[in-house]
Amino acid sequence: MTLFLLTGIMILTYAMLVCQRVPALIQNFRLQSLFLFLVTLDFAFRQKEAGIFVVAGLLLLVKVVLIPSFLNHLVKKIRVDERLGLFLNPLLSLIAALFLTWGASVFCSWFLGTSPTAVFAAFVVSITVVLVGFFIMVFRMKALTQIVGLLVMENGIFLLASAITGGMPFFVEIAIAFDVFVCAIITGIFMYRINKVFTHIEVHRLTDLKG
Amino acid sequence: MLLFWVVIIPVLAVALSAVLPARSRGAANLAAHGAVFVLAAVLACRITSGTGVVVFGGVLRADALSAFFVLLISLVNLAALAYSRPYLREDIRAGALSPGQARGYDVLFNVFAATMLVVPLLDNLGHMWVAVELTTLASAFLVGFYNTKASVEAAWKYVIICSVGITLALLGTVLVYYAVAAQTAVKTLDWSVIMSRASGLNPRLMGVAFLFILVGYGTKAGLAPMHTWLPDAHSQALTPVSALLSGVLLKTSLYAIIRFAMITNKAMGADFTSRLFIFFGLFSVAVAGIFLLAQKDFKRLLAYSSIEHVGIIVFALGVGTPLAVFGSMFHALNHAVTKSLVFFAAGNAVKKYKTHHLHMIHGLVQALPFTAAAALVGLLSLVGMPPFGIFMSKLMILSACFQKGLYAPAALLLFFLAVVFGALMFHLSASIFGNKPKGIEFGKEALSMKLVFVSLILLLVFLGVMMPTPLQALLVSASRLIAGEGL
Amino acid sequence: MKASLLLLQAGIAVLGAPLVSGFIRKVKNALRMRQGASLGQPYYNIAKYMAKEEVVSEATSWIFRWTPSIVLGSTVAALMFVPVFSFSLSAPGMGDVLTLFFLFSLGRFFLALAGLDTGSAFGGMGSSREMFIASFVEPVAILSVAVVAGHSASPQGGLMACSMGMSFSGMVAAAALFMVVLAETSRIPVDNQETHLELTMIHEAMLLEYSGPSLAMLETAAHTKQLIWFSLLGAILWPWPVGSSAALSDIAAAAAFFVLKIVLCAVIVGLTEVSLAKMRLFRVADFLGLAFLFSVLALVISGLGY
Amino acid sequence: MFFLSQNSRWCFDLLALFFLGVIALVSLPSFLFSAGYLRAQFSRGRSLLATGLTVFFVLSMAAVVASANLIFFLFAWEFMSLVSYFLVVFEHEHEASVKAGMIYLVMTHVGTAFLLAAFLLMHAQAGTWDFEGIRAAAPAFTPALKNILFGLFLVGFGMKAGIVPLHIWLPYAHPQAPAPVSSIMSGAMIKVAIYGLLRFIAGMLGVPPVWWGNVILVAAGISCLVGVIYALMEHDIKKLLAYHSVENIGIILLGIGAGMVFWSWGWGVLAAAAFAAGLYHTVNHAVFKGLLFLCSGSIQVATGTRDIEKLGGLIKRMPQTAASFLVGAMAISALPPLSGFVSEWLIFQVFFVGLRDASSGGKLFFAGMMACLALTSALAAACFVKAFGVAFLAMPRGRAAAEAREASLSMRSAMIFLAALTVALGLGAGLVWKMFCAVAASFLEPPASAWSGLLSGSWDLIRFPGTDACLRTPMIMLALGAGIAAVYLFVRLTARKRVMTAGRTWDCGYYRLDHRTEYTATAFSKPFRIAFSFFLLPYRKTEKIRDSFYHVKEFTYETATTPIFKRYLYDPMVRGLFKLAQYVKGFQMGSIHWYLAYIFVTILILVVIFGRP
Repeated sequence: MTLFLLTGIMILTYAMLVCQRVPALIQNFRLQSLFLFLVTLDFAFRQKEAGIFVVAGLLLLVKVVLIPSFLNHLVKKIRVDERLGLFLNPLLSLIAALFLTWGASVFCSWFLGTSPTAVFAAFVVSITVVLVGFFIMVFRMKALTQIVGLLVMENGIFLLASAITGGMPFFVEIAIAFDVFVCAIITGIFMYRINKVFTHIEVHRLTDLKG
Repeated sequence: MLLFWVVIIPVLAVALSAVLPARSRGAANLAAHGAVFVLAAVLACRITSGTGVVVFGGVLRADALSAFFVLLISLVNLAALAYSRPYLREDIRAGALSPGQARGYDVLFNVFAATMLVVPLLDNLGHMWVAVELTTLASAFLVGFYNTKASVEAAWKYVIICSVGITLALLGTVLVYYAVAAQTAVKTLDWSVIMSRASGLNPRLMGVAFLFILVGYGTKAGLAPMHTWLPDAHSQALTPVSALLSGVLLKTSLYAIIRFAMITNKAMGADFTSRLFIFFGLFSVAVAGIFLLAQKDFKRLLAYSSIEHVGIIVFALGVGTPLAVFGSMFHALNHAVTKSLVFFAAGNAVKKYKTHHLHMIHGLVQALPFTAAAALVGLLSLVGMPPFGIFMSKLMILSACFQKGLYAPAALLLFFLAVVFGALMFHLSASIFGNKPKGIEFGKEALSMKLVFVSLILLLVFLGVMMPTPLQALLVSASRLIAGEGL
Repeated sequence: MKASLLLLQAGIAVLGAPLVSGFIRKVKNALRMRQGASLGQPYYNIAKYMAKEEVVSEATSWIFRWTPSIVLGSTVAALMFVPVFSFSLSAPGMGDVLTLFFLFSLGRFFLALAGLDTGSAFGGMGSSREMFIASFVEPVAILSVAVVAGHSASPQGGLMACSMGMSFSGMVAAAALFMVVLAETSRIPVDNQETHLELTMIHEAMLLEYSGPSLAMLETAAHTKQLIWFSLLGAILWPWPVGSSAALSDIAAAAAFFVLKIVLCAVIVGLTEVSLAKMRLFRVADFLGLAFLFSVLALVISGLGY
Repeated sequence: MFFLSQNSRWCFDLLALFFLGVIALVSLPSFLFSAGYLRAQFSRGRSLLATGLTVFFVLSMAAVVASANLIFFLFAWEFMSLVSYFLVVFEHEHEASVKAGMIYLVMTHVGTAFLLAAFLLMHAQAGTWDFEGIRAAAPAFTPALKNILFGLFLVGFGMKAGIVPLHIWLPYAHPQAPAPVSSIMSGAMIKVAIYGLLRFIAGMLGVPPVWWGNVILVAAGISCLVGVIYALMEHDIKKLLAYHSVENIGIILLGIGAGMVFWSWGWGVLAAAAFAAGLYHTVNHAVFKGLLFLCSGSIQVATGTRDIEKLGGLIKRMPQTAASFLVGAMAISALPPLSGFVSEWLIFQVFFVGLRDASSGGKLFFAGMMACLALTSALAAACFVKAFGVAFLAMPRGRAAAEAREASLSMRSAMIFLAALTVALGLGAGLVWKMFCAVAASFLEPPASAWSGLLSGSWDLIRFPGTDACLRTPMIMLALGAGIAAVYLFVRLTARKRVMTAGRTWDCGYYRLDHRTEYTATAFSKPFRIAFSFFLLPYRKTEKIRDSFYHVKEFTYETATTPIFKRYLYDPMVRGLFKLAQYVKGFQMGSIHWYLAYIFVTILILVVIFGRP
C-alpha cells in the first residue's frame, strides 16, 4: 500500500515541475499533501498510536485545506497574470528532476544500502521531493512559486521523518505543523506587500540591493 | 521556576505593549527586559555555583552554555530597547512614524526578543528548530518595517533564504533523529538524552547530518557562502533591530550549531567539525574583508563586519582547545556589545545626514560630537584596538591557535584581519573626521541615548581590561562543556 | 714644550701655505712659457686685502661676518691633526684623520651658508655646487684613508698611523686621494681658481661678496687647506719612517723631507692643471666615481695582502 | 590569565632606563614648547585636549619601554599607536591629515600584526608571557624558529621605526601632527621601535647568526641613502625633517647591525662598542631632531607656513629660533664640536675596525657601508645648508616671512634647552660614552677583562677598542675656539682701519637686487636631482608664454620627483585589492535565485566531499 502512495507522491512531484500556471501548481501541492496524509494514516494504522492520527488530522487540516485556500485567495486578490515565469522550460525541468532523483538514490545508497526496500524507497522519494522543492524555488520567477517550493520541501522532510523513523515526537510534529502554517501566512502577506509596492511579483526583478 | 519566569516575562511584555498607551509602554518594556537581564544573571550564578544544570518541566533546560547565551541575548535586548525609546521618539516627533506603527514596533520587538530568549533554553532539538524559525518570522516584519521598495525586497530575501536554510537544518535534525532511533532504539530528540548516548551513533550518518545542520543554521548565522541575505536585511532594518540582528540573532543559530557539534564531536571525534569550522570561519572572514573594501553604504559596512566576526567565532570553535572556545564565547559577548554600539552610532549618523552613503557622511565630529566619539570607539574596538574587549578575545583565539600548532590558518586570519582593518579605517575615518557639509547643523542627542552610549563604552573597556570572576566562571564552565577540561 | 712646538708648527704652516700656491702658479706659467707673477704674489694679495676697507651687504646676517674667522679657525685647528713636520708632533689623542675631514666640512658648511646669506644668485650657485662636489668627495676620501690605515703594519693602526710603510695598495689609494685633492682645492678638472666668470666658479663664487680683511682670511684658509691636503697626500705617497723622538736633528730632517714632498705635490698639481680642461659640473660626479673605484680597488689589493 | 589586571609586570633594567631617559629628554621640552605653541594655534579647549593626548602618548611610550610582559607590551604598544593616530589626525579639518592618519594607523597595525604573530610564537614555545621566562626558554628555540622570529620582529619594529621599504607613513604622519607632538614622535616613538629591536632580537634571541646583522646593515644602508636623497628634494620643512628621521634611523641601525655581525663573529668587546655607538646616535638624534621639529613649529607659528621657499631672512627677525636651528643643523650634519659628529665618528670607527679585521668578503661589505655612511652625512650637510640657508638667510621671500615675530618665551626656552643639551652631549662625550657602553654591556655581557680598558681614561676621553684612535671633544672645542679667537685678534690688530660700510649685494650693475634672485630650495637641490635621477625619476615641465618670437612674457618651470616606493610598491597593492573587491562584489548581484543556488551548491559539494562511504 505504501509503495502505491509513494509512487503517487513521486508522480505529483514531477507534475509540479511541468505545470505552467499558478492555480495548477497550488492544486498539485494540495494533492501531494493529500497523498502525504494518506501515507501518515497508513503508518498510523500499522503502529496503532493515537498521536499519529492526531498528527495526520492536523496535516490534513493545515496542508490540504487551509494553506492552499489561503494561497488561492491571495492569487485572486493580486490579480496578476497566472503564468509561472519559468527559467527552464518543462522538458528541461523534467530532465533535471530525473537527475535529482538519481542523485537522491545515490545519496540514500550511501546510508541505507542494506535496509528493506520500503524504507529505502521512502527515503529516495522524500529526498527527491526536497530537491524538487528547492528546484522550483531556484528556477521559477514568481514569488508564489518560492512559497510553494518551501512548503514542498517541508512536505518532503515530513515524509522522510514519518517514513524512516515512524514520525517525530508528538509535540515536535504539532509545533512544526503550526510553524509551517505561520510561515506560509507571513510569506503570503509579504507577497501581497511586494505586489502593492512593486505592482508585480517577479522576484528576479528585485535586484536593487547589490554589492 | 527561574526558567519559567525568564520565558514568561517577555511574553507578558508582548501582551502589555499591545495594550498599554505610549507613555507607560516604554517604562513597562524597560522594566520587563531589566528583569529578564537580572534573572539571566541570577541563572548564570546559580549554574556556575550550583549543579551546572537547571531544569523546568521537562521542556526547558539550562546549562552553562545556554545560561551564557541567555545573558548575552538579554543584555543586547536591554541595550536595543533603551536605544529605541529616544530613537523612535525622534521619528514620531518628526512625523515619519505614526503612534500606531510605534505600538506595532514595540509588540514585534518583544515577540522577537521573546523568541530569541527561548532558543537557548529549549532542551528538545525539534522545539529549538521551531524557536529559531519563529525568530526569523518575528524579525521579518521588523526588517520590512518601512514600506519602501528596498526594505520589502530585503525582508522577502531575508525570509525566503533563512527559511530555506532552516528547512535544511530540519532535514539535518531528522537525520540525527534517525541516527539516534536506529542506533539506540530510543525515539527522542532531547539534547541531554542524545548527548548521553552520543558515543554509539553511526559516525558517517552523523557527519552528513552535521553538514546539513552547519549549512542550514549557518545560513541563519551568516557564514560565508550563505551570508547573502545579511547585508540587505541589516542595512534596511531599523537601527535597534539591526543591532539585535547582528549582535544576537546570528549567535542564537551559532548556539544551535554548537549543540549539534557537541553531539557530533562525541560521536565521531572533534577533527571532523574543527576542519569544517576552520574552513567556514576563514572563508567568512576573507569574504567579509574583500566585500568591506568595496562598500559604499554605512550599515552594509557594519553588516559585513558582523559576518567577519561570526567567522572569527566559528574559527575559534574550529581550533577547539578549551582556551579557544573560551575566547570564542568571550568574542561573541564583545562583538555583541561593540556591534550594538556601532549600529546605534550609525543609526544616529544616518538619520542626521538622511543618507546611507559614506561619501555624503563626513565631518561627523562636527555634526554630532557624542555620536562621533561613540562611532570612533566602536570602530576601534571592532578592529581590535587594545583597551577594548575584542583585542583580548582576538589575542586568546590566536594564542590558542598558535599553541595548537595551526600556523597557516593563524597567519591567514591575521592577514584577513589586517585587510578588514584597512577597509574599515579607509571608510570610517573619512566619514568621522573632516569638515561637515554645509546643510547639516550642529545637533545634540537625547540624554538617554548618551546614557546608552556611555554604558556600552564603559562595559567594553571593562571587558577589555579585566574579566569579572563570575563571568569568567560561567565562560570556563561553558568551555568545559564544549571542549572538555583544560582551562 | 710639546704645545709650544705645535703652535710653532701651525704658525709656520699658515705662513708658508700661500707660498705653495704661488709656487704652483709659477710652475703653470713656466709650463706655458710665460713669466707670470712672482712667488710672493699671494702674500701681496693678502697684504692688499688687509689694508682695504670692507663692504658688507645689508641683506646679510652675523653668519656672513663670522664665517671668515670660523673657516680660518677651523682650518688652523685642523692643522693639529696632520703630521706636518714629524709624526710625533700631531696632537696626542685629540682625534684622527676623520676629525680632520669633519673640521673641513665645518668650514665648508659655514662658507656655503655665507654664500647663501648674500642673497645673490652666484653665491647660492656656488654653495649648491660646493656641497654637491663635497658629497661625492667625502666617501672617497674617508675610504681611501681607511684603506691605507687598515693596511698599515700595526694591528693597532688607528686612522692616524697612515704613514707606516710603502705598499702598492697605498699607491692606488693615493691616486684616489689625488683626485680628491684636485676636487677639494678647486683645481682645474673640477673648478677653475683663476676664472672670474661667475657661472663656472664654485669656490670663488662663495667668496664673491667678501672684501678687505675677511677676504684675506678666507684666502689664507684656502691656502692652508691646500697645504694640509698636500701633506696628507705626501704622507701616504712617500711615508718617511720618522723617528718619534722630539730631538731637534730628527725634526730638522723631517722638515726638509716634508718641504720636498710639498714641492713634488705642487709640481704634479701644476702639471695636471695645465694639461686638463675644466669638466662640466655633472661630469665631476663620474670623475669622483672613478676615484671611488680606485679606492675600492686599493681595498681589494690590500685585502690580497700587497 | 590574559587580562591586564593579571599581566602588568615592570622591569627597569639599564636598557629600559636608557630609553626612558631618551623619552624624558625629548618630551619635557616638547611639553614646555607646546604650552606656547598650542595657545597660538588652537582654541583653549582643543589645546587642553592636545596636551592631554600628548601626556597619554608619552605615558604609553614609557609603559612600552618599561613593560616586562608580552601582553602588557602589546597593550601599551597599540595604545601608543592609537594615541599618536589621534594626534596626527588632531587638525582633522585638513583632508591631508585624515589621509595621513589613516595610512599611519593601517601600516602600524600591519606592523603590530607581525609583532603579535612573533609574540604568540614565543608564548607557544615558552609557555609564559613574561620576558624572563621567555629569555630562559630562548636557548631551546630551534634555529628555524629563531629565523622566523627575527624576520617578524624586523618587519614589525621596522615598520614603526621607518626602515625603507616600510617608511611610507613617516613623511605623511609626522608633518601633520602639531609640532611638539611630531618632535616627540620623531625623537622618542621611533626610538621605542629601536628599543623593541634591541630588547627582543639582541636581548632574547641570544647570539645571532651572521646573516641577521647583514640584513640589518643592508636595510640600514638603504634607509640612510633613500632618506637623505628624498630629504634633499623636499621643501616642506617638516617633511624634510621626517625624511631625515628615516636617514638617522638608518645610521642607528648601521651601528646595531655592525654590532650584531661582530657579536656573531664572537668579538664581544667590539660588538658592545658598536651597540653603544648605535645607542649614542639614538640619544643624539632624539635631541637634535626634537630641537629641529620645535624650530619648525615656531616657524609655523611665526609665518603660518611650512614651505621654506616662501620663507627667508628669518634670522634677522627670529634670532633665537635661527640660532637653535643652526645648532640642530650642525649637529645633524655631524660637524665637529657637537654630538652628531661624535656618534658618526664612533660608527666610522666601528666600520674601520670591521674593514680592517674582517675576512675578504667582510672587508668589501664594511667598505661599502662606510662609503654609504660618508655619502649620507655629506648629503645631510648639503640638505641642512639648503634648509637653513633658504629658510633663514638673505632677504624674506614673502610678506609672511617679512613680518615674522620671534616665538614666545616658553617656546624659545624649550629650544634653547635642547640646543644646550646638544652641545653638552657633544662636549661631555667621554662621560656619556662610558654610560652607553655600560648599557650595551648590560644585555651583551662582553668579556669583562678587555672591557675595563674601554671605560678607563680621563672623563673627556673616548677610546675605541681594537684601535688606538681616541677623541677628546673638549680639546677639539678648545682648539677651534683658540684658532678662531687667535685669527680674529690677529686680523683686528693688523688691519688697523677696519672700517665696515654697509653696501648692496653685487648686482652686476643693473638694478637693486630683491628676493627673486635668491637661490631657492629647488634650485639648490637641482644638481643632486640630476645626479640621482636614476632613483628619483624627476619630472620636468617648462612653458614659455611669448609676446613675440624674441620677447618671452612669462616662463613657468615645474618639477617633481616620483615617490618610487609609494608608486611602484604600495599603490599597485592597494589598487589590486580594490579591483579584486569590485570584481568579487559582482557575486552579490541581488537576485535571490543565485543566492539560493549558492546554498544548494555549498551543501552539494560538502555532501559529496564528506558523505562518500
